[in-house]
Amino acid sequence: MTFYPATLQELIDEFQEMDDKRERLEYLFELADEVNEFPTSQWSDLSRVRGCQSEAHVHVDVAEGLIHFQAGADAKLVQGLMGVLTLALEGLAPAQALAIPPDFAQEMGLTNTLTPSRSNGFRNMFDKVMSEIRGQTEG
Amino acid sequence: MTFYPATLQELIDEFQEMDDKRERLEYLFELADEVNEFPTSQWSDLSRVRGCQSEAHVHVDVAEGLIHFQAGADAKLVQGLMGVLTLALEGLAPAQALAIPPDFAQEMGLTNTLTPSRSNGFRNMFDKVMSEIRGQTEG
Amino acid sequence: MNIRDQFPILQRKVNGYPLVYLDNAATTQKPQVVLDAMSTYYAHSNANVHRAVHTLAGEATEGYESCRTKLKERYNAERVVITSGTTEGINLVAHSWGRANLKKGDAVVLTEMEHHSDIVPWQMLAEERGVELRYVPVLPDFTLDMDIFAASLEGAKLVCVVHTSNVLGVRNPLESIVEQSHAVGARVLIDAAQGVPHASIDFTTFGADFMAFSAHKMCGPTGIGALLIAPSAFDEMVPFMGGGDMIETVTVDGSTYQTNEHKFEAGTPRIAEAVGWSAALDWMDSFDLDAEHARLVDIAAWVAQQLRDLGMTVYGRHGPDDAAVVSFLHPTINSEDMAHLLDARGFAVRTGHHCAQPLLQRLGISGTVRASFYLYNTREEAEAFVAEMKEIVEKFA
Amino acid sequence: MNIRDQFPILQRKVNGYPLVYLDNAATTQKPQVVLDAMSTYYAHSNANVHRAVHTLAGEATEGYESCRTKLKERYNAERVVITSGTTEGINLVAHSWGRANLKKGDAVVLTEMEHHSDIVPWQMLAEERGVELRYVPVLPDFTLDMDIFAASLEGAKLVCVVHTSNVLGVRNPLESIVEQSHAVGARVLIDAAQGVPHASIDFTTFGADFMAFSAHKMCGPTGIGALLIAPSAFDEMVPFMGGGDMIETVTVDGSTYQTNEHKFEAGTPRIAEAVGWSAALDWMDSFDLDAEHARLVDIAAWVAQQLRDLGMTVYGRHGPDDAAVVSFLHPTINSEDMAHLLDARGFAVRTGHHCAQPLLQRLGISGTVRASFYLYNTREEAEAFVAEMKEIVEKFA
Ligand SMILES: Cc1ncc(COP(=O)(O)O)c(C=O)c1O
Ligand SMILES: Cc1ncc(COP(=O)(O)O)c(C=O)c1O
Repeated sequence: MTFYPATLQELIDEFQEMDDKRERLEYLFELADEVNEFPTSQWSDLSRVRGCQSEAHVHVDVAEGLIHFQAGADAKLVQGLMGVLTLALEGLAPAQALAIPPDFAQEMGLTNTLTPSRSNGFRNMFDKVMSEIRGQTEG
Repeated sequence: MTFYPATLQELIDEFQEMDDKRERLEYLFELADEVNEFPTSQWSDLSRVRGCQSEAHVHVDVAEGLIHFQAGADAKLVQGLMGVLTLALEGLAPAQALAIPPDFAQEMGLTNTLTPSRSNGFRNMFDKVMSEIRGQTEG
Repeated sequence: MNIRDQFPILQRKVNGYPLVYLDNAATTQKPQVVLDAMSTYYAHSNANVHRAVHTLAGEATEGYESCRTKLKERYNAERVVITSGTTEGINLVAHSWGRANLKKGDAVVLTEMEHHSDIVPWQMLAEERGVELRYVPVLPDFTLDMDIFAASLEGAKLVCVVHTSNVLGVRNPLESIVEQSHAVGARVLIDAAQGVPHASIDFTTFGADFMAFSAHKMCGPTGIGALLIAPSAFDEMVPFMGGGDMIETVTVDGSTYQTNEHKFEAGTPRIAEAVGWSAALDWMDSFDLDAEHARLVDIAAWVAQQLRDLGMTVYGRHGPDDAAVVSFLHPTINSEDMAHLLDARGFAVRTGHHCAQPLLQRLGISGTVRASFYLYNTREEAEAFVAEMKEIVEKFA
Repeated sequence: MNIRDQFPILQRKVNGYPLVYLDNAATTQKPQVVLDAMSTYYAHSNANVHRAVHTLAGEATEGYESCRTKLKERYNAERVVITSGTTEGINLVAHSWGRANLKKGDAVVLTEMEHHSDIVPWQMLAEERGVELRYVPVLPDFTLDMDIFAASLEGAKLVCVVHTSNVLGVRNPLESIVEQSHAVGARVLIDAAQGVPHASIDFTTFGADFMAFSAHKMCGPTGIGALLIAPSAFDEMVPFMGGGDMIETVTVDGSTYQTNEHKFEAGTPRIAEAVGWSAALDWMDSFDLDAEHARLVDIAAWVAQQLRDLGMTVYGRHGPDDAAVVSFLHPTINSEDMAHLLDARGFAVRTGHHCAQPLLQRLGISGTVRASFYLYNTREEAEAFVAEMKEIVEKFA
């Protein structure tokens, strides 16, 4: 049994309760508002998440030992996924963040809501963010 | 209703009575003995029947208004098919021969006994013989 | 039997809602008779084709070749090569005809409306051989610039044109294109992937030299398609892939090739697929394709107008000869979001570049949402789709 | 469930007799689970793959890609390109690797034992590029002349060898061939069409650079196969066919390509076939392939001896690593006649050159009768076959 940060656990519970896909999508759309906007002017090849259909960019800062996560995307759904990551990571200590297992998306039911290639896209986003956190922590 | 030359009609009747494929094959093997041998020394590209797996050669002479048919092949089954043609054509007047419809093979049940490509081979043989008869009659 | 009852997949629910399948330009669904034909083949006659004497091999050969025969009859074509699909068909022309007949400086005329499958093979050939590619632009009314087309023909050896655009649904003026091309001695390849599902085509009368299409876009199985070839063009072609079945004799010093279509069908062919496609062709014969086409274009034109009324930009014109393909964009709702919202209610549409990036570049966009209709789609489905779109726009715009 | 009950075709009668299918080297039969997997795919999830967001497209993509994943795991290969079969796989190497890496004067080493599919593509390349072909002869004991092989390696850039001969059943000394070839810097292509059905192969440990095979020879559907590629060779390959799905971006000025296997899979892929093959691979996992192979070779060796006792010449040796393929000739009974007589009693065997004319030329014959055994064949069938052969010889010799 994995323990998730409280906000993430809440999110997972809430998401699991919905089984209508439309409801889940709408919920994700709402989560798009949680994202700290990463201005398009700063989008670059470095910030791009590979394997997403539409443009998706993420940016991580670890300042004073806490994670600050910014992101931006064309599609609201992708912004919603970024919202999930925001709720999961924003303000955490790197060690806490790095302890989150990648399959939380599966447990949450996110992967069921997405097609396999979008799931992959989310996984790529997660991996990219984690590796940046790792990089900035070790660096 | 088509009328066939007497020997051919007899052959058709006899063949139709058999429904075991092995029996039909053995019967065809026997018919191989009816063929007037076309010596391998005379086999040429001109005498070759196209579309047969194995070598198959035919030769037609119309002399004094009567057909003389010679043939030769590697496979006994093909020789048997040549035997069918021999019984059908040998000694006929060209006009009689040319009146034989090509689908007699179907009526006879020959085509069922052969795979489609062997049926095609037989059809090629029949067409080649008929066109030579026609050529020698008009010529 | 009601047509929809013949398609098992149409009984399916997606995310709790009945499937409304509007992704037909990508691939079509298969009636039960097609699945049955393939299963029966495998359960009864499966064998490798050609050259064998046993009963199963005979049946398999007959099954495979009967697909060719049906295609010859249906399209009035003398030469029909069985391929794995439109893409292989076009690549086959590029290799077998192109490499043997095009040299440095020769021009190939394409259009901006082409699917990637009718662009990339020519780009590869152009790079390898120094062949010049000329693209006919698409005008704001979604038709080809026929003036530039005419001007492009000088020195052209081949003209490649899509019968019907998979993005716009626009059917090109092929008769005129063939006539003008032949007047300058250029051969014509038609990418009919979106044409044959909707239109009855007499290839010989049509007069094109090559025509490629895929079974899976006309109720047939995946993995198979055909290339129709005019006899004079056929005679100019050299082999593409080498292997079993395409040869006459092989020695260590060299090989001679078959002279019929088998020359271009190396290896064990798509036997079960050919049997399935045959069944699909027979099944399609039970329809008045022209009448069905009229019905579908009517639906498409209606949907297009409804979407315009909802504030969408629609790319296409939906004339009587066009396909029932509706490509559109909403000014603020992202296409992918739209497709996800639709999917949540059982509607299957496609988003993205539809393998036609040059066309989209010309239109100044990077993708569209595309709803495409086929034989089993109903007016009621179209209405449900429009109602759903209305709800989405109201809620998410 | 008894294995034979899982194959619907084995319940069939041919010319009134139970089918005894001994043409497995040409193609194998399919268990019901494979037919069911394809029908279920078509009846439930059929859609075009990649790039779409709707549920069906997701399921189809997963179905297609899971075939690749299974092949990667089964053969321990990093790169698996889905092809239409062995023949396309080898042609893909000739085009994508050969044309990019072989120039005038380079040598390609083949063997006289190759199937036409592993000869003709190289002859075509040789003619086009001035590449030299060297054929390793076959000795009277039906093995490769390894001295000549070693001597052929100087200046060789590629060695193409059949894993197991489809005529002789002889399995070649691949480990030694790979080692010697790599020692001179030559890449190695293995035609494993007859190898994978019988042998478990770890491609990475094996060390070859390319390995091609077909699904239809291992209980999978027609129209699909795979090419395994070593990563370093993969990086040396340029695209073969152009079209949808293999590109990253297309503009009128040129295109960029995918960097993974999709680069070599232009157009709509063989989706249902991949789903069917996946099911076949799962099904085969339920067998101890090595044990089954031992059983079958044992049967083949026994049949071979019985045929020799009946006065036939048998071409092959039937050692423990060889395939259960028995090629033979009777001194007086014509092969085609033999096959017809056998077919009349339900036995399916193949006659002819088996797409290996150079081998037959070396053996001084133009064809053989070939009986080949697979998983569902029994000792009893072999005995019935021998009894039938006895009767034929007695009656027709
Ligand atoms: C040894 C060998 N190589 C290649 C092939 C060609 O396989 P396919 O016809 O499936 O492409 C075969 C089968 O006929 C074979 O036995
Ligand atoms: C116009 C057009 N051309 C070519 C193709 C390629 O067809 P396939 O993927 O079946 O080879 C398609 C379908 O995607 C198409 O719509």
